[in-house]
This record gives sequence, C-alpha cells and structure tokens, in this order.
Amino acid sequence: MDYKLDFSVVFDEMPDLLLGALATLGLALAGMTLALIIGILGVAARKSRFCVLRGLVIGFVEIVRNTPFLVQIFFIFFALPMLGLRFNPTVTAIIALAVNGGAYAIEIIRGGVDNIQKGQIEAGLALGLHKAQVFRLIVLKPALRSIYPSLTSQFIMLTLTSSVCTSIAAYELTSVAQIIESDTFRSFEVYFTITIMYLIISWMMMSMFALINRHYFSYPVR
Amino acid sequence: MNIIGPNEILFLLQGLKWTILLSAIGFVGGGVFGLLVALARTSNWKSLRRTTAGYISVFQGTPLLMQLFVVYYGITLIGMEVDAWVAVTIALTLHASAYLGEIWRGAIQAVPKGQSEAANALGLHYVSRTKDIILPQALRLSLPATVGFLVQLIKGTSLAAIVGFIELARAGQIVSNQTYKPLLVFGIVGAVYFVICWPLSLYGARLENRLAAAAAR
Amino acid sequence: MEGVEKWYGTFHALKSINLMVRKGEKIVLCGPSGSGKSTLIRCINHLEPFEEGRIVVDGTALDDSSRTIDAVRREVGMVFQSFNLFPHMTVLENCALAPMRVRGTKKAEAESIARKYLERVRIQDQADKYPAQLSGGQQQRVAIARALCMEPKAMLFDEPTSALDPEMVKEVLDTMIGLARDGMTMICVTHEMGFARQVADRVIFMASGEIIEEGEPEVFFRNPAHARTRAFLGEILAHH
Amino acid sequence: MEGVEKWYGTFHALKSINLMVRKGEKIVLCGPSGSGKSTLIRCINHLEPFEEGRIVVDGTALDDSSRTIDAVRREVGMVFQSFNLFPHMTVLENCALAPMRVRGTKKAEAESIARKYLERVRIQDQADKYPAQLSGGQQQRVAIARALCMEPKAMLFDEPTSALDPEMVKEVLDTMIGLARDGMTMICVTHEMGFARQVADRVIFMASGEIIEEGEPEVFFRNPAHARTRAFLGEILAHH
Amino acid sequence: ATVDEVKARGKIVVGIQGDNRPWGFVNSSGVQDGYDADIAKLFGKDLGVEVEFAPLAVANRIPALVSGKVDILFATMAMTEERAKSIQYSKPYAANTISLYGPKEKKIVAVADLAGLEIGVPRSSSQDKAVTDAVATTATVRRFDDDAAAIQAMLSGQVQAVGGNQFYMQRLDEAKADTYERKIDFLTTFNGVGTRLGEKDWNETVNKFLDKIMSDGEHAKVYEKWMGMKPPAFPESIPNIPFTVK
Ligand SMILES: Nc1ncnc2c1ncn2[C@@H]1O[C@H](COP(=O)(O)OP(=O)(O)OP(=O)(O)O)[C@@H](O)[C@H]1O
Ligand SMILES: Nc1ncnc2c1ncn2[C@@H]1O[C@H](COP(=O)(O)OP(=O)(O)OP(=O)(O)O)[C@@H](O)[C@H]1O
Ligand SMILES: [Mg+2]
Ligand SMILES: [Mg+2]
Repeated sequence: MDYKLDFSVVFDEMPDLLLGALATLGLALAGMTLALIIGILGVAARKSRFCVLRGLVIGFVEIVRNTPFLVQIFFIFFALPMLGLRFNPTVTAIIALAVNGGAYAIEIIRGGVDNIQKGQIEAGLALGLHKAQVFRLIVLKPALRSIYPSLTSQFIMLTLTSSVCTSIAAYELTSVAQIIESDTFRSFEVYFTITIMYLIISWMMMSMFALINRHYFSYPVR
Repeated sequence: MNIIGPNEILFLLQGLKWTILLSAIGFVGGGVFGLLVALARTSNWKSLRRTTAGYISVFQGTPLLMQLFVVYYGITLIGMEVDAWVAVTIALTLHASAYLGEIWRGAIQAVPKGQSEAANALGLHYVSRTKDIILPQALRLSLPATVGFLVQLIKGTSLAAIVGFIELARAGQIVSNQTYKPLLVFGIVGAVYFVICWPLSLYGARLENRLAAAAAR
Repeated sequence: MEGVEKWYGTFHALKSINLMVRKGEKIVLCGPSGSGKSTLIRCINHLEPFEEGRIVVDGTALDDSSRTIDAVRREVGMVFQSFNLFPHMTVLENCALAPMRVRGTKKAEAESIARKYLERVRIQDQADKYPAQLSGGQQQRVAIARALCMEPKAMLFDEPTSALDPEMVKEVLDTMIGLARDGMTMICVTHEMGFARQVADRVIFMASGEIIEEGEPEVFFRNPAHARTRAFLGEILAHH
Repeated sequence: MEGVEKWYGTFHALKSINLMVRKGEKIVLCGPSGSGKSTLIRCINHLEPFEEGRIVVDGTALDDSSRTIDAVRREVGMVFQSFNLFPHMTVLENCALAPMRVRGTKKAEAESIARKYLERVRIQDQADKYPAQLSGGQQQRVAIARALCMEPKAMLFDEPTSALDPEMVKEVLDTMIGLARDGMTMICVTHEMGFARQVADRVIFMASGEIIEEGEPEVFFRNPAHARTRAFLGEILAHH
Repeated sequence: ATVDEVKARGKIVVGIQGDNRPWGFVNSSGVQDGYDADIAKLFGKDLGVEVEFAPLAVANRIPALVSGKVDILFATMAMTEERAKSIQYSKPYAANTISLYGPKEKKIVAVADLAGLEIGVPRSSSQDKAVTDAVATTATVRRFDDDAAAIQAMLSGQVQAVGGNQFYMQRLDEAKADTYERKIDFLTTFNGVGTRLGEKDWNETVNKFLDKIMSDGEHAKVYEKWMGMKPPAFPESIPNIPFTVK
C-alpha cells in the first residue's frame, strides 16, 4: 500500500472549490431565510384560532422532524414530478432546506413565544393593538431573542446538511468536490480539504450570527 | 417487477435492519466516548477542556457526510485495514460523541454546585463523586436532549447510503429504481423512519415536560 | 356595568356586579386577595370575557365583537402591577407605538405626543433608555405615560405600586394624584389608603366576587358598615 | 488557624484570621452578610483554597495535596444551609454512601451505621424515603446524620437553619444541642442567639473578612466591646 | 496482500458493484450476484480460496483498491487511460457500449442537438466521462450518485437525456414501454480486472485465469447468461493501457 498524500491536485482546483463554497453559502442562506419565514408564519398559524391550521402545522413539523433530510430531498426531486411539480436541483435544494429548517424553526420559535409573559400580550391588547399586531410588534422580537442560540445552532446544522444536496446533483461544495475526486481519485485529500472548508463556513456563520445578535438583540434585559 | 411485492418490502426491511444496527452502534459508541468527552470538558484541567472544546467544535462544525467520507478514506491511510461498516461506525461514533458530549457537559454543569460540594465535604473522591452523585443527576437532566439526539442519529445513518451502504434510504432508492414508483417508495421509506423516530420524539417531549414540571415545583 | 357575572370554569369570580362610574370620577377598589378586583377591571376593557350582564363604556356596550372591544380599548388606558413595558423598545418607542399603530398617527407626531406625556410624568430625560435600565418607579411612570399617549377618557390601575420598593411608591402615587387633579376618570385597585383618602370620590370594597360596601373615603374609613370591611381595614392599617 | 488570607480575585475575603479551636469546644460564628463566615469555615475543609497562612486540623496541616485534604475531610463533617442531600438516593443511601466509598465499609455495616445516626437525629422511620418527600427540617436532620456517619471529630455548620420555616428550626437546633451535649467539637455559623447562649463556649463576630471580637456568650451578648458588634446585635435581636 | 498471502489466508476480498444489474448487484435475498460475481467466483475457485464480496459505490472503487480495502476489483471497471494511471488493468473480459438515451419524441441525432439540455449520468462513470467530453459546455451534465438515480431522474423528467450503458434500454422499457430510445453511441469500452499498480503477481494470475476461462468456454457461458449475447472479440491491446505489468 503505497499511498502518498498529495494535496497539490486539490489546490489546483481551489477556484472551483471556492465557487462551490459560495454556492453552498448561497443555498444555506436562502434556505435559512425561508426557514425563518416558515418558522414565524408557522408559529403564527400554530397559535391561530383555526384548529385545522394548527393541526396541519403540527403534522408538518412532526413529519419533517422525524424523517431524514435525504429522504425528503429525494421525495421532492424524484417523486413530486409525478404530481407535476418539478424543480431544478438548486431550487429543490433550497426548498428542501427551507422545509427542513422551517419545521425545526417552528418548534424552536414556539418555545420562545410560549415563554413570553402573558402580561406583555395583555399590555399590548389593552393599548388597543390587534392580536396580529401584538404578535408582530411585541411578542416576536423578545421571543426570537430568547431562543436565538438554539435557532442559530439549528441553522448551522442546516448549512452542514446542505452537503446532502449533492445526491440530486445540485451545485454546491460537496458536488464540486466529488467531480474533482472522480477526476483525480484523490478522495481523502479532497474530502479532508472540503471538511476544513465547511468548518470555516460554519465559523463564518457563527460570527455572522453573533453580529446580527449584537445588532438586533442588543437591548438590555434584567 | 413493476409492483411493490413482498420481495421489495423484505429488501427495505433488510435496509431497516442496517439502519437500526448502525444507529445502535453509533449510539453506544457515541455514548461511551461522549461520556469521556463530557468529563474532559468539565475537568479541572484547562488544556483538556480546551482540547475537547476544539473536538466538539470541529465535529459540530462539519457535515456528517464529510466525516463519513474522511474516515472512510482516511482510516486506511494510517495503516488500518477496515470494512466500510467499521469506517461508518467510527464516523458515527465520533459524530455522536461530540454531540452527546456537549449535551452531557451542559447537564453536568446544570447539577447544582452544592451537590459536588456536599460530596467533597464528605470526602468522596472524583470517581465516586462523578459516578454516584453527579452523573445520575446529570443523565436524568439530559435525557430529553439525549433522546432527541438519538432521533437525529437514526436519521443521520441515512447518509451511510452515500458511501454505498444499503440501509433503509439506499434500499428505498434501489427499490424505487426497480419499481419506478418513487412517490410510493419514498413515501414508505419516510413512513418507516417516521414510525421509528416519532415515538422517540414524543417520549423525549414527555420527559422534557416532566422535568419542567419537576423544576417548577 | 350591570349585573356582570363571570366564571372561571366552575369558579364564580364575579357575582352580579353593578357599578356606575361618572365622567371624571375617581374610584378606589379594595378588598382581600382573590376577591375579584383584578378580574373586575380587566372585564372593563375585555381582557377577560364575561358571561352575563352588560358593560357600557362611554356609550359603547361591550359585546364580543372586535369592533366594540377595539373602541373601548382605545378609550380606556390600563396600568398593570408588573409594568409590562416592552423590553425591546426604548421608552419613547413604548409610548409612541400605540398612537402609530392604533390611531395611525405619523411617527414624528406620535413621538411628540410621547414626549409630552413623558414630560407629564417627569421622565422626559429617560426617553431613549430601555425599560431594563430604569428603576421600578420610573418604569411604572413610563407605563402610565404610555397609556396616556392614547389620550384615553378613563384609566384603569391594577395595584400600580405593589411591585415597587417603598422608596418608589411615592413618585408613582404623586403622578397618579396629578392625573386625578387634572380630572381624569380613574378606577384604581390599590391598598394605598393615603392615596384613596386624598383623591377617591368613592371607595369600593369587594370580597368573594361581590361588592360588599361602597362610600366616600372619609365615611368608608371612619365608619365601615360591614364586619368584613372592618376586619380588612384593620389588617391593612396594621401593616403601615 | 494562623494568619489565613483569602482573595476572590481582587476581593480580600479573609484578612489574617487566627483561630484556635480546642477539642470538644463549641464555637458560634456570627456577623453581617458577606463578612466571610462561610468562606472561613469552607476553608477549614478546603472547599475553598486559601492563599496565605496555615490551617492545622487534628495535627494535619492543610496543604494543597489531595492526601491532606482527604484526611481532613474524613475527620470534619459539614452541614450546609441548603441541605444538599443527594436527590436520587434514599435517606439511607445518602447516609451510607460516604462510609462505603471513603472508608470502604461493607454495605451492610454502612447501613447499620446509617440507621444508628438516623435514629440519633430521630428520623429512622424515614430511611427509605427520598429527600424530596421530606420536610425541610427533616432534610436538614438527615444532612446532619449523613455527616455523622463518617464519625467525624468535628462538625461545621453553615447557617443550618436559615433555609427552614420557623416551625422547623427548633427540631434542627434540638438535634444540634444534643450533639453539643455529647461533646462534639463544633463550629457553627448561625444567627440563632438562643442556641449560641445555650451551647457556645465562644462566640466570634466577623465583619469585612476580619474577626472583630470574640468571647463567652454571656459576656459577648451583654457587653460587646465594639460598636459594630453592638449595631449588629441590635439588629438581629430586633428581628426576633 | 499478495497472491500468496491471500492463498494462505484462504479468502479473497473482491471489490464489486452492489447495485449495477446485471454486472454486479445484491439480489433480493441479499446475496451478491451478477456477471462480475460469477467471474469472481470462478477466479476464487481457480485460486482455491473463498470469495468475500465488498459492494462498492461507483466512485469508491479505485480508492478501495488503492487503499487496500479490497484485494482486486471485478467491478465493471471500464478501461481508460486516466484510470490506468491509478490501477493496473488485466486483459479485457467484458464490453460495454456507452450511449445516450432519451425520449422518443425528442429529436436527437447528433451531439449538436444536445445543446441546452440537461443530461444525467452516474458520477465518475464512463458515461460521465463520455458525455462530458462530447457536450463540453453546450449542455448541462447532472451527476448523480449512481445509475439508479440517473435513470430515476429521467423518469421524473428532471433531465432530458441520460448517458448509459447497453442495459439502460431494457430498464427504461420496463419503466415506461415505448417511451425512450437509444439516440447516440459514444463509444464501446472494455472492462478489465483491476489490481494495484506494480503488483506483478496479481496481474499475471488474473491474465492467466482469463486466458483459461476464455479457452474452455466457461467465460462465454457466464457472458451469455447475464448479457444475453455472445462475447464480442476483445482487442489484443489498447493504446496507453497496458494489460500487463512491465
Ligand atoms: N385565569 C384564571 N383561571 C381560573 N381562576 C382564576 C383566573 N384568574 C383569576 N382566577 C381566580 O379568580 C379569583 C379572583 O381573582 P382576581 O385576580 O380578580 O383577584 P384579586 O382581587 O385581584 O386578588 P389580588 O389582590 O391577589 O390581585 C381568584 O380566586 C383567582 O384564583
Ligand atoms: N466565589 C466567589 N467569588 C467571588 N467572591 C465571593 C465568592 N464567594 C464569596 N464571595 C465574596 O466573599 C465575601 C464573603 O462571603 P461569605 O459567603 O463568606 O459571606 P458570609 O459571611 O457567609 O455571608 P452570608 O451571611 O450572606 O452567608 C462576600 O462579599 C462575597 O461576595
Ligand atoms: Mg389582582
Ligand atoms: Mg454564608
């Protein structure tokens, strides 16, 4: 067994890898943004008066949280076209990430909303605000602040999960890496390198989240 | 060949057997190493704490898929000869130990300080203090999160498909390709995962409520 | 307020309450814990629905339609025991919020209204701080200013001073006295008997969901008609 | 205990403390909150390390080696304000644990020791319950029994009754008085002056990390030398 | 391990495809089966050792051999110059035609017609290389994990054509009869047995074995069983792909 580590072939492909990393970042950010929106709307629906709507949200959350992402993305990519819903790999990836992240976001944000003191809501109502306004203006921000750490770590996991999108031939870091691997057969070097790149991506995400935290949630609490 | 008959179901069930086996192995391995990680993470020895913090941050900061690949291809480079499933086991163990280690670290630190002080004052040593006093309480506190992670791990084993393992997700893909009924097959596969994971999730949520109720008392 | 009845499940929280409050009148509600004081004033702006009876506020009869509820809430301000300021907004934003969102006032105008009432409760220099940076007394004064910004016709207070340290009670009571002097209609749950003596037109004593006794403060305090009232007064005066 | 000094960061928590406790002596430590009483007794069994000075317990000088720390902890029992019973073990298991793990006593023997001391604190019939099923006073008596099971030469108490409801204080104090009668060496942080009068050989008053005054209880209470002691005594006696 | 070590051990670990019917696949009773499996079993019999199969994903075949996870590859390895730099091929023992398949109603007769289409291929396969070389940047090549996914992608309409081997037609017909057809033949490739570079003992043993089964008719029997056709004539040499260790 004379296998010598040789990273040069990997570094030759660095520009492609960086583009792939950028694509991963794009998928992740798009997925996260949609997931946050799904999360907020989902919680609003979960708290609404209509029990059908509440049931749908609960069903959605439980199904998504208890099945693997790989199966979800296969389902969207290979199975939904049978129902006439066809999306290209990139769109499929974003939808899958949004759906997956959204289900977790609903659960997490709901926890935050439940922790808001009833008095806050009553104070809003007593001022004459409507229920929807109370949710949007008074409940949401403190709720998000209180669950911010778990939400962001869930989003980092989502970013890492995006590597699975290679299975439907979406363009992102892992798929770029696999093409390089199949050209060079330098499997270990390639995967080791992009593992480091993923690590850097998650560190970048963490600093981004910290920045957002400082910007939006920096109001003092007791 | 175009219908989903007993053969196909049997094939899926064989995949399921692997899914369960891989999950069990990952959970046991991750549990043992995770415990060490948690203890190291809460030790008095600063460099040990730092090292394990780094370990956790690396394994929580990279995709499980990459961990599978790197271990799969990397392990032979250090001169060991292993089967695919050993590599998958190692990768899942490393992955699970980082997550469980972090969960249990939190739980260990959530045990009131008075408990370890009382143990100290009684003259109990590190081993007895940890084994008899801290861990039983910490494990109880961490049970909901631990069950939650078990669900993640079961779902995570589906990635072993990508390194060629014929577990449930992969079996589903193969059957889908033989029967040309992806909607149905992925539906079934999803349902099987759901049937395994959902009771666990519910159990975890119930434990959490019970802990919250106990804490509120 | 006529024949109002309210149940929590099987618990009868308010028992045929009849109460007329005239414009500009100041009412102090007192009574033992659990007697239904909070429930009563929370029914007035429909924070709690009620099962029987009628509540008419400034000509609007409260039913369960959101139109009448909105109309009443716009005209009736409320101040809570636990302040309930919004922690993620500055003092100014707390005060300007409702005028902007409920009345549709422009931001600049809403803020000038807010500043006006912050000045009224003498806290204008804290306008850009967050609630967590204020003392309890200051927070409660902001809560009062916030309610005033809607320029309500009446104000409800639910034990506004009971969560405060003793040093801060006075600054809040002074603010409320000022408000009373300016002719605001007020219903106030409080055990501050000094305040009741000074401003109340009527003191109402509740127990077990019923109005037991009411009267002018001087009469009420000197010569309570009921044994329960006497027992209660004896107790709270002993604490001071 | 000679010239002990202790810092928390830049905060000087104990300032050259000198203290000699004879065998069988009962000491009561008192002083205002934050004066360093807890810190002092926690230094004795090295729950807190200290920076300067020497502590010698029964001939063993405490250094940072785990050998001397273990030796001291085996001989000195401690009872905390918040009981700190192990919630996942029965009362009996709580008591039998340390003899088994530290002294290597067999289980059966450890349990018979445990039963003996549970009887001593008159709680033998609760042996199979869990701590959460006991009242505060019972829990504290279990905590005392647990410490006694190691058959220590001395006992440290850190405000053993201050987390208890008034009705339960007496049962714990009675247990401690019994212990004192049997000749146990005790250092006790407490503000129960009745207890101090009854059992203490010496009362020590601390403030700002220093020992300000010490003396026999009668002298100490009747005739404190320092102004701070007088102020402090005046305050705690007023509360009772 | 060397040939002698394997003989001494009494067991050979064969890298094979796990889901590439009819070459190498795990049948519904969970046993490794297929053309490669049968040839490998003959090889094992020839050596007098037991055969253990290690099913590999397409992309893992070479790494598994190079890193020593398997002793030898009977893994539908098309012989390419590129790969010949990483592994040692034997003489060819099977042939494979790489073609483009697409829906009948779509007019595709030349490579130029592919412009703007999405074409599915299994990642790192010969189809991948053939299609990528042919279309360059005029079409989008979508690389899936394996044949199954590529075929599924076309059935789902996610790609408009797939690059496949001679068996794709049968599988496409099973799925949707009369819908798809073979459009363009890219090339015929030959499969060789893969061993590690420079390991002369393995290479010679395999070549001798292949000569034997081709002359005594065993090879043709297996070939017909799985391929449904007689074995073609195999070339004596292929440029830049040595069949023997020099
Ligand atoms: N949401 C609720 N569900 C059930 N019972 C309630 C609820 N809110 C209040 N109650 C009950 O209604 C009764 C009246 O409550 P209310 O808060 O009006 O009393 P209160 O006079 O304001 O007392 P306090 O002085 O303690 O504030 C109490 O016995 C209380 O237990
Ligand atoms: N871990 C710590 N870190 C920093 N400062 C501490 C720590 N523990 C105690 N202190 C400080 O040391 C001082 C003495 O604390 P100590 O607990 O000994 O006081 P005490 O006399 O027992 O008071 P109390 O009657 O409130 O229990 C206090 O000012 C406290 O703030
Ligand atoms: Mg109330
Ligand atoms: Mg203390």
